[in-house]
Amino acid sequence: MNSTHKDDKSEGMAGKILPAEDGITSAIITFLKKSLEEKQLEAVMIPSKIPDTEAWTWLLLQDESLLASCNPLPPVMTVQGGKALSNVTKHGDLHEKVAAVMRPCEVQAAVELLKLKQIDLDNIYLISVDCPGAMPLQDYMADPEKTAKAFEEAFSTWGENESVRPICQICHQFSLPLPQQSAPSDNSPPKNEAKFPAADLHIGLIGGDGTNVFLIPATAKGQDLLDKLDLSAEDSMVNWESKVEEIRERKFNKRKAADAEWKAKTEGVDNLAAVFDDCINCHNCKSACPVCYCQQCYFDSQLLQFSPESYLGRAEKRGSLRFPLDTLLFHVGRMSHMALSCVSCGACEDACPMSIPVGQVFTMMGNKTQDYFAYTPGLDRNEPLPLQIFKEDEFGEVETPREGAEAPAEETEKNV
Amino acid sequence: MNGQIGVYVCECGPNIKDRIDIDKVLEDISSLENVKVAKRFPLLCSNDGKKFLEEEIVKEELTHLVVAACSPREHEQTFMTVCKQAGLNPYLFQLINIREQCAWMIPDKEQATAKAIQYIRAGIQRVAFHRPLEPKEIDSIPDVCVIGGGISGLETSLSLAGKDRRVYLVEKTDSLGGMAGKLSKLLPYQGSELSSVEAKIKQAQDNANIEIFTSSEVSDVRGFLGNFDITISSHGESSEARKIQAGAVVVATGFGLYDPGNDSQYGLGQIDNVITALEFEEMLGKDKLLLKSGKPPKSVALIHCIGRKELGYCSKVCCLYSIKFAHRLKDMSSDMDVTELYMDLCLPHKSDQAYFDEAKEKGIRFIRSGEDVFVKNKGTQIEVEYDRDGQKDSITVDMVVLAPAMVPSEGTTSLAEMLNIPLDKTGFFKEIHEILDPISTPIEGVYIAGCAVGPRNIPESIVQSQAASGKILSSLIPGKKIKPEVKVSEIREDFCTGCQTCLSICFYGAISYDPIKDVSVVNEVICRGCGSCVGSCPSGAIRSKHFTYPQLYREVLEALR
Amino acid sequence: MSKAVKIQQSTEDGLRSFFESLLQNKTVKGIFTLRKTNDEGGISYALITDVEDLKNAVPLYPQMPTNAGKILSDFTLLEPIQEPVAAVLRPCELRAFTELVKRNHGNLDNVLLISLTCGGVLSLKSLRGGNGTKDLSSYWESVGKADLAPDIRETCNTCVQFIPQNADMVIATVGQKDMDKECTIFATTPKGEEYAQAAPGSTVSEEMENEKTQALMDKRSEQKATSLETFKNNQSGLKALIKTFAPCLGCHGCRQVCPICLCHLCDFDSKTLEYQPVNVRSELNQKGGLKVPPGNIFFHLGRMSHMAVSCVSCGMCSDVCPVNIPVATLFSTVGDALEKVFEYVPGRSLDEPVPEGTYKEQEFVEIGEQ
Amino acid sequence: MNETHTHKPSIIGFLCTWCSYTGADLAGTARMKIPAEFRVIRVMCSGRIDPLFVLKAFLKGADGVMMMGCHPGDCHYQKGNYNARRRYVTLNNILDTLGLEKDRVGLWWVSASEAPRFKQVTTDFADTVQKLGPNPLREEIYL
Repeated sequence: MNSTHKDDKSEGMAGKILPAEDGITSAIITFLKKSLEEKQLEAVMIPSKIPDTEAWTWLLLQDESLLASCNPLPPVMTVQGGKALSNVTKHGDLHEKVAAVMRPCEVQAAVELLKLKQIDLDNIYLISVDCPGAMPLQDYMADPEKTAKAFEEAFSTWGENESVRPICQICHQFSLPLPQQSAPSDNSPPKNEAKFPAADLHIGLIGGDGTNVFLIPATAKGQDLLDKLDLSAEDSMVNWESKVEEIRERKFNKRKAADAEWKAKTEGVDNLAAVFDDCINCHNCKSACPVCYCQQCYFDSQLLQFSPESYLGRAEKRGSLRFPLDTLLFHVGRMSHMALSCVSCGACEDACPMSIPVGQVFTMMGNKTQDYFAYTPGLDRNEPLPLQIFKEDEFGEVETPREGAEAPAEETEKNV
Repeated sequence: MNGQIGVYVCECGPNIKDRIDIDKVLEDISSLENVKVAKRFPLLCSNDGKKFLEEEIVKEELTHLVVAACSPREHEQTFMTVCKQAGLNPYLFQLINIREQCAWMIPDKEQATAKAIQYIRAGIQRVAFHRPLEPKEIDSIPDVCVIGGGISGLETSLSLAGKDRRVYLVEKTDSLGGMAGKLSKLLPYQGSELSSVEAKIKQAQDNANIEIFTSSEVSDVRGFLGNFDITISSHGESSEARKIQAGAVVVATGFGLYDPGNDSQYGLGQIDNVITALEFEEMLGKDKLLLKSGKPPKSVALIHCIGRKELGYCSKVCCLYSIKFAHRLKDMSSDMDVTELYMDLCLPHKSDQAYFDEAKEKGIRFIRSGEDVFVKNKGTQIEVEYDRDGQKDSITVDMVVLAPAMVPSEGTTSLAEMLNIPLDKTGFFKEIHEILDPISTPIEGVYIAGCAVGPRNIPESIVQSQAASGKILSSLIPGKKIKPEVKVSEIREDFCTGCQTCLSICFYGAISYDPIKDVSVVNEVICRGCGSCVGSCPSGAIRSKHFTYPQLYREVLEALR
Repeated sequence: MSKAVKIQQSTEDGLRSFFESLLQNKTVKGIFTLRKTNDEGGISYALITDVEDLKNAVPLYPQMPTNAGKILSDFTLLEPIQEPVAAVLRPCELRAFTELVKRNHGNLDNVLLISLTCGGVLSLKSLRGGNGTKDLSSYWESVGKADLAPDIRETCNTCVQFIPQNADMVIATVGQKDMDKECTIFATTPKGEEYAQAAPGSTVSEEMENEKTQALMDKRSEQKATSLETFKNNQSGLKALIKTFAPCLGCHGCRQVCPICLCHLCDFDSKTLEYQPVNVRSELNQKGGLKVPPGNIFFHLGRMSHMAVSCVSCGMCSDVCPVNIPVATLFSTVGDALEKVFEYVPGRSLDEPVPEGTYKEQEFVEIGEQ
Repeated sequence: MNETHTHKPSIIGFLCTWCSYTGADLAGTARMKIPAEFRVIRVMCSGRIDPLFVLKAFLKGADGVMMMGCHPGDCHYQKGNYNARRRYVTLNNILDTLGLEKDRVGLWWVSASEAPRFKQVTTDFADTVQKLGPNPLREEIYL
């Protein structure tokens, strides 16, 4: 798939500025509308509110009039955008130029899925938007109006306020995802060099004071789209850039702190078990996770069935045996399957009926393993997965990162 | 899918040409994805047409073939054969019915054309999802198990054994011959039938190809055409069950007799000298026709149609044998007073009428009675009350002989369940078609013959037995393999949860449960491909070949375009 | 009148000592019941084999973390239990287990089925995140008075099948005002009576279904009628359906926890039903727009067509839904309709064949002939 | 963009090949006029008609869906149509309970010789569908 794209490092940070008198949303919508009208795009995938409800969903649309109910940044993340896009393209190209307007973590997920052959981006224009975070889904379900209001303030703080999801509060990839050449073990935030950036086009809002929207092309595709639409002349993105880096630094440190905190909280089997104590095995986290793409999850398969006698045996060892069985095994096992590709989107936490901080724990684990491989999921399309043998994991053997490390190391050589 | 589909529209003389704008059709579909070529031809089912298609398939290197012509019921086979000859798997072909259900249904040419286009588009979409299917071949056992040692069973066994087939003949009672064996003479036919029934028994016993099991019953049947596993258990406590294998089963379990004792109106068992036809036969056999008093009767009444009203069918044979009785009585003593009371006379065979006229000449009285006949004590004699054209009337006689109707023989129901074949309203075995296929059952390899199917006389039973033998001889040829249905169901083990709903759905018992794998398994030889199981599977684990979800779903999509 | 044992302890302690004697006399190998997982009110089912561990058993805790029928089915899926095990299930869980056994997904051998007259349970969400320590006295008070317990789940509020069928033993809770002093366990089968002898109490004979349970029955029926009314008014038509399922994430958690959904690979998660690009395009062209992921309503209606006829109205689906869709209300209402049509009550008896696996030639004869 | 204006009614008929499909053929042979919007999908037995097909067709916007099979007792596969009947009843009750225009889905027995009946039921159903108007699901985006 990548072959269709030329390797094109974008020159510095140039882009175009859209005036946004009527607010950033309408500015973005107008931009998309224009692209549709001028046939530069044939369809757009973007969040939309379902009429007569407070519910948000993804809408793939050709009919511009449908854009009226759309908003690139709804207060909540319902289905993870990467997952949604994969759902309609995994069996092949749509043969239509489709723009997918998503939050950065959703774009990252899409790129991870591309590496896992679960999505077809040939005719897709990935457009990321500066993300103020998202509100906890449960809060929104409980009181949409109040939560939507609270979401407004996130635009001033860019996710540094308390009301957005904890995982968003510590997200340093709230803007165009940047690659990390070296593992960010120190406290310096990553620099901006993507061999092949995740998004084709990024929509910057930060530093625009709500009156300006930055359109930043990241690939030839994105550049091409901008060129074809006659917009303002090249503009400097410096306001955006500086502000982003400033926030990124703060949030990056927050994240380090949070990770350390969670590491402490989950040290040792007992502590980890305690975190998942309320788990009822609904596997909603797995279903909501964009990078858990397996048709049949190993942990839902019949492979873990044993005879009553063996259960009784296990019970007698400890005095009692908890049911459903293996909840912890499920979480740890799932971790080992996808932690390297975890994009810290928090979809799992939103979907958990028992409000287990599953997202925060997973993102902590994710970071650890990702740092270990100096890998950032979904950032550079050409950066191969550290565990190219990922898929074999379906058949059960849960590897510790070390064992896995060597094997893929060579493989990655081949693929680069 | 990047296949090369060839689409060919048949003009079918004027039938399609005049009612559908074929050029428009071709124009529309030739642009479609995967369509290599789209052409028209005057008459594809003609020899030229077939030759043309065959050449096209080869020339165009087609991977799939779509023919738009008449109903699949007409020419699906024809074109599948063409595919075979052209080296294309015949299941990579789809016949679109644009004649019966398009050209002939829609007078408006434009509408008809639009619909034809839609059908053909659907066919193209569908065929792209077709998978090549290969017919299976399985060995068959030519041996046959015949259930019932009556005249039908004997005849079947003999005609099969005559062709060197091994026959297992299972008889419930301790002797062969059945009802026919109990009869004394079968006038008007010449010669003592007794001897010839005995002759058949003897032939059977002497025939090395026939293994006879008397006082035995079939206790279990499993399997399918060509491969039945059958258990025969004997009544004798000593001997244990015997397991045999056979390629076909013939049910010739004969009939039982309606019990007139049911209705007090006939006085059977209550009034002396009221007897059934069978008891009468035995007396004749022993040449001891006497009343309880020990004296021979001077007057006898023969009452037909006992149970016809209750059962709702005519037993066909009673009239003739009652007339036979009358003849015999007259022959014994010419001054014997003989009366026949009947509702309707049933005399279907060429020699019957003469036999009846002869009886009348001998002075035998025939009275057409109403449905209700009452037999009453009258001193030492018996009074038979009946109504005649609405008038009550009666006669007084020494002896009354009742001709009871034929009923299904005992154990018919359980045997039907064992063989999984249906019974009809009368309780006899049900033919696939009473007129056109009178000896076949829904289960391939299981045939029914003789009175097991309903009242028959001996010649009819013989004919049926020979017919059944013929069917078997032509379908089960030693060394020749059987080709079972190809479009059967298959189960995807990874989807199956072993809930066994499909087992209860499958009428043919083609699905079994594998406790080791905890999945259901289709026996593709028994499966007839109806697909009922597919709709019953919540896991979507069952796929019915050539009618899979994607294939049918393509059609739905196109239909809604 | 049926036999019952009365233990002069609070119902919960009474049960514990009953279980204790069962374990000590080795009459059962283990007790399957609710158990505390921590001191913050975490609850899960557990198979308890050690008398010591019984102190953590909370058989009556008004919460349903999983449908126990589903768990017992997993427990006995591969082969029957060899040595006796006692299992405490709520009536709907028992019905679920019965349905599963009928589908070859579980085995009753050597299971002592203990159920209870059920006052309903509180929603998982109300107890999650360690709120589980909340004070339950008001709940037990109203159960004792055979009242509708406060903030129990909607499904329980409208449940009229709270008196268990085909259990061996039944723990009396509904209308038992003295639960803090005494524990009443009915023995409803010979098997139950046999085991009851192990209970440290006196045998009496009482009506399991009494004016108290009837009182609750009436209140519940009323609730059910009202909710059906509301349903009729609000849940009719396409728009309403879309509205109801609008927030659906497609996580299929409802299916995952549904005891009747026994498929390990669901048809609706399989490749078979996934959208091919051609479908996406055709719908896009046809409608101008398309919800992504598509097929949401199809999933719910399809699942309904598969299992609603066996829905035991346990409410797990609603409970687990992260966006609070009243899934259970829809499914059990449809279930009730089908119940009438097929005269089939899910989980009522092992002898009734599952409707989708059978038919009667003389039913619905008018259909198809019009 | 939407095809509302060009909307032609569409009726999908799932026909068992032995009775109903043959009956339909016969209707054609007899040159009976059958509603043009009627589209046949041939299956081996009415028992093969998976409720999901009907549901899918319905949700895809078919204005009407007809299930057709042999009369009870005449099923080529003995009992398939009894299963079909139960499945239809289930689906029908689901649609009914949720108020989803159940009249758009129906089941009819049509034997191989009943061409007139085939014409009758298809024509009648076409009228019913006409009265019901276009299936709103055809235009519905948020399914």
